[in-house]
Amino acid sequence: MQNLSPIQEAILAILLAAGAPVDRSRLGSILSEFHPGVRWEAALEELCAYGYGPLQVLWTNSGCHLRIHARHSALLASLELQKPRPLSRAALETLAVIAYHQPVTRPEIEHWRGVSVSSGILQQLQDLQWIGTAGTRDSPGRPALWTTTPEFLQHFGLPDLGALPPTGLSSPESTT
Amino acid sequence: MQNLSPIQEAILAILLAAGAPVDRSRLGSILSEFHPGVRWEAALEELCAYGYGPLQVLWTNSGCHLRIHARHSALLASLELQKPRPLSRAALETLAVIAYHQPVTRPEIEHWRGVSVSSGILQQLQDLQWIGTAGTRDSPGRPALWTTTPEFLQHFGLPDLGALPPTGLSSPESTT
Amino acid sequence: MQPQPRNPEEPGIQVEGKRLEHLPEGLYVPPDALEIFLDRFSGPLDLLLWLIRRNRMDIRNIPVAEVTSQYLAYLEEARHRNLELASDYLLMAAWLAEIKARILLPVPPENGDVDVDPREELARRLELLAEIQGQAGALDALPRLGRDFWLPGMVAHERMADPPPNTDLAMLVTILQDLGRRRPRSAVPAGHQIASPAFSLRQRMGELLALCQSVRRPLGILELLPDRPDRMVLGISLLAVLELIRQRALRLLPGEDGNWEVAHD
Repeated sequence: MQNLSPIQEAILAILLAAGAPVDRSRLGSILSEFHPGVRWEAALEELCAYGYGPLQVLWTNSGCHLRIHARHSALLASLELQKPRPLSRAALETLAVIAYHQPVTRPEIEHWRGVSVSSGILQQLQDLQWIGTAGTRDSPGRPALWTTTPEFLQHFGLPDLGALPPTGLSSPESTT
Repeated sequence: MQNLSPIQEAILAILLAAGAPVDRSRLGSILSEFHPGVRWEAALEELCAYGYGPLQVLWTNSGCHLRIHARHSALLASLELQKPRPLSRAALETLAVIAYHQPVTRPEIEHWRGVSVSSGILQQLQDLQWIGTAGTRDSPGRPALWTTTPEFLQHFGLPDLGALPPTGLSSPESTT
Repeated sequence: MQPQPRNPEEPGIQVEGKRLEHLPEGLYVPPDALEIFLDRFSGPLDLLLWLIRRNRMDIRNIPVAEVTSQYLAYLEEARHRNLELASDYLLMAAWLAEIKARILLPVPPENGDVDVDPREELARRLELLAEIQGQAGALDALPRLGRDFWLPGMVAHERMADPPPNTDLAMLVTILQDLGRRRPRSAVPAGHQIASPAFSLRQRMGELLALCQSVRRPLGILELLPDRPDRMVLGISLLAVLELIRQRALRLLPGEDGNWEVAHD
């Protein structure tokens, strides 16, 4: 996209300054305050469709945000900014149980994996801000319920949980 | 600036991803690796001169970095959801003492309030441009004399200090 | 995802210099690699699942006796090498033994209940793990932020001043009235009065200036104080130093040990 309309420039300014997804209602309220009567949705749609230079505009369920186009990936990899560490098998499995079966308790994760879950793994995933607790299961001991966070979706480039890749395995009915 | 050359897009991608100033040698080494033979300095100069949409490209001592053009400041201020915060009780007391008993020294404010006045409070009121110093008291240590400012009068809609509402405290036996 | 130990069917495998003609079916692990090998399993169920896949067994029709003996062989090997095994591995061994016993000695069906295959629960657990491993693999294949794609960092902008706080004059009046009630006061002091005829500020300033002029080298703060100063002397001395600096009679210099020193020009 070559020419930005004033409202498109405003949208990009907001998304660049926010540095995080901005939800539709917030975006709408700011834009209609500063550009009353302008159809910002159409302007945003156009930005989503064409991007702007190296920027892509995307919607996820936590809001609208920017991404740098994948055509620059090789260039940016050579920048050697902080690279994510590879995940251990145990961490990956634990994350998979939480991501695909949330909300789950720690005993449920252990049941799925057939091995006790070390606190270190849950801590590691929490430190990465990928998982968090959301209430407790109403069962003895009231175990905490683990869920993934918006940061998890962002890190793996997923718009929402529905976009988790299918695994091709038929899921047997869980009887936990 | 409307059209980006590939090298300019690369420069923006790097600056966007870095999220921090990138120094000239690092920028140069990455760009000449991916775009050998292209005169990146000239391309960057053009970006610095014209910006790109809401983005400005700037040089500082620590390197090249991006900034959102000041024309969007008002819009972005509303993004931060700045609600006017109420003044703390301590700040209000300090302001009241200065307004009604000016000029006063800090020890005098402390005397009126019965507690010490933190520098933070005086700084906060100074940042609001509501108070300032006007000379010093000719006593040991030469303490500064605090007064309210014209901005204080303007903010509270007062023509002059004489228009401050009466407190009923001028006579000792008066209680409200 | 699955660990890929060396293929036992591979011809010409040598262990500790001896050529092995017959490899234990589905069991062979290079001895030195056992520790690493066990580390690669996320748990006993994972080891079991690997054994089953390795033997191309049907998860729904597990030859329990065979799997159990292979599983126990691993545990025995690990114990032999004093490897620390998580208790989960021993629990699994006990469970396998129980299933084996129930197959050998089937419980007679009571009241026409359908006899449940004791392997059912094991198969279900293995399927759950297989599902999780598939999902973990799918997650692992996803692009990752900072490795495969990048987000723009937050771009700075010129910040507008904060809006002024919500305060009105009535509030100031109320506050002041509260203060008046809290502390009915006599006259406000004109400033701090330091009543110490023996040790006035002006006198102390003179003494300090004379001292600095006479020694002709920078003096540390402690050197400027008289022996065993009380709080009043300390306070006045510091005031005197500051006043002399303010009047530019003394200069403040950074000392060698990070402390401040003063000197007369």
